[in-house]
Amino acid sequence: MSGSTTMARALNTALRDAMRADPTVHVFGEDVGQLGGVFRITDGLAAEFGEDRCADTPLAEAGILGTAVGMAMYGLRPVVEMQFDAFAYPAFEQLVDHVAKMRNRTRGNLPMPITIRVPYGGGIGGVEHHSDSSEAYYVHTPGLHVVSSATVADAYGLLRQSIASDDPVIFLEPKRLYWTREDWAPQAPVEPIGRAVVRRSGTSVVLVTYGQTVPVCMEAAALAQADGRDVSVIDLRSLVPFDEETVYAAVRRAGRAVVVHEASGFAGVGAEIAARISENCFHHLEAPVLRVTGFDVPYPPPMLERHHLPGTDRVLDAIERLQWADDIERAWHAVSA
Amino acid sequence: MSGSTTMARALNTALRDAMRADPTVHVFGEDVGQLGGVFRITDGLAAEFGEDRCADTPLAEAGILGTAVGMAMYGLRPVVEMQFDAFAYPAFEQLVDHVAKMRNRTRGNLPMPITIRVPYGGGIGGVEHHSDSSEAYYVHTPGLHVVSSATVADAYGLLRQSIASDDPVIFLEPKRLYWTREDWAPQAPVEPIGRAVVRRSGTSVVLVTYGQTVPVCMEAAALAQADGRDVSVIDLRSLVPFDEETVYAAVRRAGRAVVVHEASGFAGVGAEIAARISENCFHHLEAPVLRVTGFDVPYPPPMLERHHLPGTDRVLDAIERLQWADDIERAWHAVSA
Amino acid sequence: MTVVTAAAEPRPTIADHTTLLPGDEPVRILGTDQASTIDSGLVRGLYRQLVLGRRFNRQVTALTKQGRLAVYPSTTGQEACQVGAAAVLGPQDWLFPTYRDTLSVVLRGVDPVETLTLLRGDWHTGYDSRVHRVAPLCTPLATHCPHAVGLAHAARLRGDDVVTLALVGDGATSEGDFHEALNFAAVYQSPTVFFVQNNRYAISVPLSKQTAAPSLAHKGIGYGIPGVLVDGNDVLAVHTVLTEAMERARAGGGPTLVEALTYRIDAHTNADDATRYRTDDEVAFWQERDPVTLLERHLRETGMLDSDTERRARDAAEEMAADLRTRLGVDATPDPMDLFRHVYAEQTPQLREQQTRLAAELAAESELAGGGQ
Amino acid sequence: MTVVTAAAEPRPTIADHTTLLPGDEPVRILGTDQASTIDSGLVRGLYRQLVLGRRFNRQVTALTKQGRLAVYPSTTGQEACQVGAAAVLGPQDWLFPTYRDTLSVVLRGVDPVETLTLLRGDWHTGYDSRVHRVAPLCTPLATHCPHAVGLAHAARLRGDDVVTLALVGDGATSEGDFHEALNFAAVYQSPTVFFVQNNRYAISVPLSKQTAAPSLAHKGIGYGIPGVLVDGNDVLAVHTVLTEAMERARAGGGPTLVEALTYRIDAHTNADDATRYRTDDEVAFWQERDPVTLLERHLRETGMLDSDTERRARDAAEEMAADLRTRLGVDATPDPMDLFRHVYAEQTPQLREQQTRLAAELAAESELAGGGQ
Ligand SMILES: Cc1ncc(C[n+]2csc(CCOP(=O)(O)OP(=O)(O)O)c2C)c(N)n1
Ligand SMILES: Cc1ncc(C[n+]2csc(CCOP(=O)(O)OP(=O)(O)O)c2C)c(N)n1
Ligand SMILES: [Mg+2]
Ligand SMILES: [Mg+2]
Repeated sequence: MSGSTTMARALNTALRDAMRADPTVHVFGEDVGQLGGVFRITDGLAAEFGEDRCADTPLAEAGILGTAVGMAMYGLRPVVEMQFDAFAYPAFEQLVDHVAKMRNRTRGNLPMPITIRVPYGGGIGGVEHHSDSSEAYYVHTPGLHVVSSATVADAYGLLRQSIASDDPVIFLEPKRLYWTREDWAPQAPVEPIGRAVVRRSGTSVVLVTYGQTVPVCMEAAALAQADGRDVSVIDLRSLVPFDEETVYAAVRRAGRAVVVHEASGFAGVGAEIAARISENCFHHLEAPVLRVTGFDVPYPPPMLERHHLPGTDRVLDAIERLQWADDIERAWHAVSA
Repeated sequence: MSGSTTMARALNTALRDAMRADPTVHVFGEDVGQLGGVFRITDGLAAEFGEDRCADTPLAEAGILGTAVGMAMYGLRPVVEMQFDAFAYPAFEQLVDHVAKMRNRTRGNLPMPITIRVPYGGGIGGVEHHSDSSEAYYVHTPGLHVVSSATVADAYGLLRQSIASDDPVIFLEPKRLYWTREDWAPQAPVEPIGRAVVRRSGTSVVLVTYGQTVPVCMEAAALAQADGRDVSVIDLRSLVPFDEETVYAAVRRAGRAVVVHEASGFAGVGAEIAARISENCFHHLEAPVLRVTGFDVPYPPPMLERHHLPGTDRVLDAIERLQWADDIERAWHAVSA
Repeated sequence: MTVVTAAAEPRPTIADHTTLLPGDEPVRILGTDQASTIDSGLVRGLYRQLVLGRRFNRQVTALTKQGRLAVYPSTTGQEACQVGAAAVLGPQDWLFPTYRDTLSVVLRGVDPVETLTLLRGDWHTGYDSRVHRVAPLCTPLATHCPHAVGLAHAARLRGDDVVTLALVGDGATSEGDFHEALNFAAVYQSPTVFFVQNNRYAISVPLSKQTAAPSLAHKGIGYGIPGVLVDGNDVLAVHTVLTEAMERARAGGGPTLVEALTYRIDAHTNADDATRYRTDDEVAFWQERDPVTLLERHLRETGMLDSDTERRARDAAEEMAADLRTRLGVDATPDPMDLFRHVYAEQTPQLREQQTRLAAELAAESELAGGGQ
Repeated sequence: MTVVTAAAEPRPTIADHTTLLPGDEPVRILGTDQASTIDSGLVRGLYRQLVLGRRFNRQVTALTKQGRLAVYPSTTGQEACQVGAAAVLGPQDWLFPTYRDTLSVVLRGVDPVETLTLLRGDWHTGYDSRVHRVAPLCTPLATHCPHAVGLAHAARLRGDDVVTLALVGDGATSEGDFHEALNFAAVYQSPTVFFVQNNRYAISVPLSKQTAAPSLAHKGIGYGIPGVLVDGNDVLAVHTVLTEAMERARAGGGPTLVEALTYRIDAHTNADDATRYRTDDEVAFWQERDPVTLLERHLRETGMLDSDTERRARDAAEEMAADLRTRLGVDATPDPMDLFRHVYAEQTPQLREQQTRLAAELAAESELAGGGQ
């Protein structure tokens, strides 16, 4: 692997820099202290900042998030780790009833500048409950921001922005990409949360994705190029807020779009994206917006996960199903029938 | 109000009949015994079947659902009440990690024939946390069935079917319709879960909805008729499984569709429905599929709820925005520009 | 045996751990010799607050019946707990109330109308929590308990002298969040007092179906927290026990769990029919132990209740009641645009669009209304 | 005073509630006079199981290092708890294990390879829970505790003689579900034994950061449940204490909370680096209190360990280990179509479509593969 820095290291650096810059930033969760977290994202923080600033907690996720709410009420800026995606569920009531609503119901008097780090997604050979993609639950809950990084640079920038945000942010860490390397040097983030980025620009079809599946789409795009398809890849980076402009502009130009994510498709984030594109780019679409997602089944542990996860083949297949040239006639027949 | 029976009474009768028919049916939850539930849906059950069959529990929703899982493992058929929508959140981990997955992960050895009754939605003047529409969280979770009734007859039939189902069912009770009356006599349900019903048939636009907003759509349809729009109303009844055939057939015929629900729109159930219709009826659509939903804000308690809830005016407005006759030209201009 | 680190040592037996257990009988002061040792100024003050509190409950209940509130969970019968809780707080301390604890919030000094904001059916929590150091009324049961721990812990980390007092019902002690909060408080040694008002019912569910413990205060030892049982209708006992707990917390002695035995005389809320689950006899029994009457009797017996004190207490209560009638008689007029103003610090494009849509609707509506005039 | 209903009476003081508290010292039998009173057949049986258990842990750990398992949370050092738990179950009783408790499942009589299904990385839970009366291994901490209560309660409602035994770690006692389960068990008086294996760490987090309680067994009294503290490396003590708890439950005496003091000698799992959070000295201290060695010493001292017993124990262990090597050496070959088979009793149209799509993909893949030959 080339490149100087892993995403894991960039996240660690972001936490360290945020803690250095702002004494109200407190990191806590299960095993984040002495151990540095099971993925070592908090490595060295307890040593540098002491146990008051980077603390192991008792093993109780609602308790972790609930105490974070209280700390935020007192003006601190908590950054909590949920050890794995599925282990954030015990904190769901605290999240929906308090974290998401507190600013609104107090008319801004009690903002909740809490960052909730959730390593999410599969493909790391994890057993049951270690590979969920839970973003749909979060994006549907008003009051939360939801972001995910796909590059080393974004991991740093988005995490810094999330911690700096005066609102709660669910920061989805694509655990399969933790060991992705890039040449990178830490630099203060410039773009605010909420901007998608066009990772690759093409004219005939747009792949819309985020987090874990960005590299999958990039690879698929490169392969499709060989077949003469000129493919855009949009990395949303932020699901809430959602950067409609960037997405619509690209889709209106290309006329075709595929939405890709790992989570189950039914009422997933992809549904929102596809519905929005369909509504707002209606007269520009040459074909239906397709979705390539995980199946509507419980996440299957490692032996079967490769069949569940959207890979390049499925993305390429979706691109091919976008009613190109020769298909078109058939389609118009159907309408006039 | 005319009619002989309220939906609340039909639900009560369904529970009673199910308990009479099957000694493995056990009802439990907060205040369901002596009090008969805060909405009186379990009224009289403790008296008739004894406290072993209809039991008050300690006040802990995860405990309620967790013990239900154990009881189901032993072959019982638990029917639990979550007192209000938002008070089901503490049970989220039990729901997602166990109730939804147990059949699958045990290859059918430990089915979970649990019915989870959730009074949902607003419009009853409830204070904070008493008016959530939480269906999106459930429909996105593979392994759960999710249903909602909009009529007295369906309340009975769907609840009987839910209890009889060998899989977990989230039964969303539209609390605003509890006191809706209909002429009705209990009768064994005939249709299985998973069938939508066309409540009103029309040729120019299809309103797709469920639960609380069915009457809203019926009223809007009647009003639209006056403007010469011939409107279908589809009551989905079941969100999972989703009756695609009925919906697509109607939309393909009409060429226009509006999806209506109370929950916040972003990544709500309506997103899935709109995305699916857009994909599968692509060449039949004369206009984008529109959604009329609650705003993407925390549910606003009673004083402001009427501004949040989708009412007939918003449905009518959406129908008007479906690019009819005179609009069409403008739209095609946009495309060619 | 080799020398080992502390972590590995077999658990040290904590010789005095039975001091964490509550006594067999709840702490009582009224009717005991100790009653006379309490400062008479304090006692009279508590009396005035009890009288005010009772009047508050009666008046708000009446206004709710008249439709001026969406719902009112009354503390009639529990006033000694409410008064005690408010009285022991220093200005810098924080109160964490539930939906039922409006009276303690009012006695803390928050405007009653602001306090009742949510219960009137308005969309926001009313008073500014940071100004009054009172968290918003909390409805999801026990979920505010970890907040109280987190705030106390944060203050301690910053070196500030802040104690938090979390109010919670008997039923809510069954929730997981109650357990997690007590445990975090104990591990952090956070300056937090958990005050359980055991009014013997969670809506219709009696205590016997809620717990099989000797008392709820017996839960303390399982976290290493002292548990104290107190007669919740004896305001002097409540005040004394809570004061001790607050002082221990302030001095770095960590959290305390206090259980007060009391009774809710009214129904759960105005919407509840309490006759479905309890007998008149039972209510009558507790009415004989009414907290206001109990203190009044003590004052009379000790000659502390001169007519002036009595009149002034009653006048203050009537004044507050009149003010409530006036101000709650006026409809609140929330602005529909508020739906969108505070969801995020910076509005998302999606919300901006939705706000514009609602604004257009309202403009059309008012045009229509204007046209009709 | 008027006559009142039971519900309203001031809480009865439970005179003997201190019997719910654990002793100051954990129950020990090895090294005490009581050791010699225990049936020698039982002792030898436990010895064989300990030897087998240790071998199981070693063998599976080795196979995991060779990549034959996705992950293995070992119970090396905790074998006395695992052996004790399995030994006290009647055929009709149910065991509720965590991810760590594979050994107890195997000792319950479940095929080791089936037991390890999930940990191999297969998608399903392996053994048929109803046949073996062993719940699936549970990973979300403490969430199986209410299941154990529900099953026991259901069996009791049906009049069946079933006791459930829920295994849980020290860390997991902090979760809300643990609390809710204990409370439901106490209120229902369900025949459930909660067996906490306190191995002093939750991954890296030591007990001192998990709780400030005198012991975890002290949590029992807060629910009205007897709490018992036992030396978890003393298999005779574990067996005795659990047997008593199971019998009390069976006789209608309700739940018990047992805490065993033990230690995890291996890292949390093969993926963990335990040197980051504990010292070699600490591990060495506990190795001196190794549960297998402790019993072996007792057997030797009392002349119960003849060479035949020893050899047979070792042979059985080696046989099992050889079988594990053989059978875990073969790759499992799950069918991708299984993704869709058991999600619902009756497949939804949506899943049917997805299954068809995957089938087509696989057909195309295998055609491609076939074409390449
Ligand atoms: C998580 C949650 N579940 C259910 C409810 C509904 N509910 C409101 S009050 C109440 C009873 C609470 O009893 P208790 O804790 O004893 O307090 P009290 O009302 O007696 O003051 C219930 C079940 C809720 N508010 N929150
Ligand atoms: C709800 C939940 N949160 C977090 C985890 C991740 N996790 C797995 S094991 C573990 C430590 C458990 O410690 P303990 O209960 O003492 O059991 P032990 O592993 O020591 O046997 C953690 C935090 C989990 N499995 N479930
Ligand atoms: Mg109560
Ligand atoms: Mg442990």
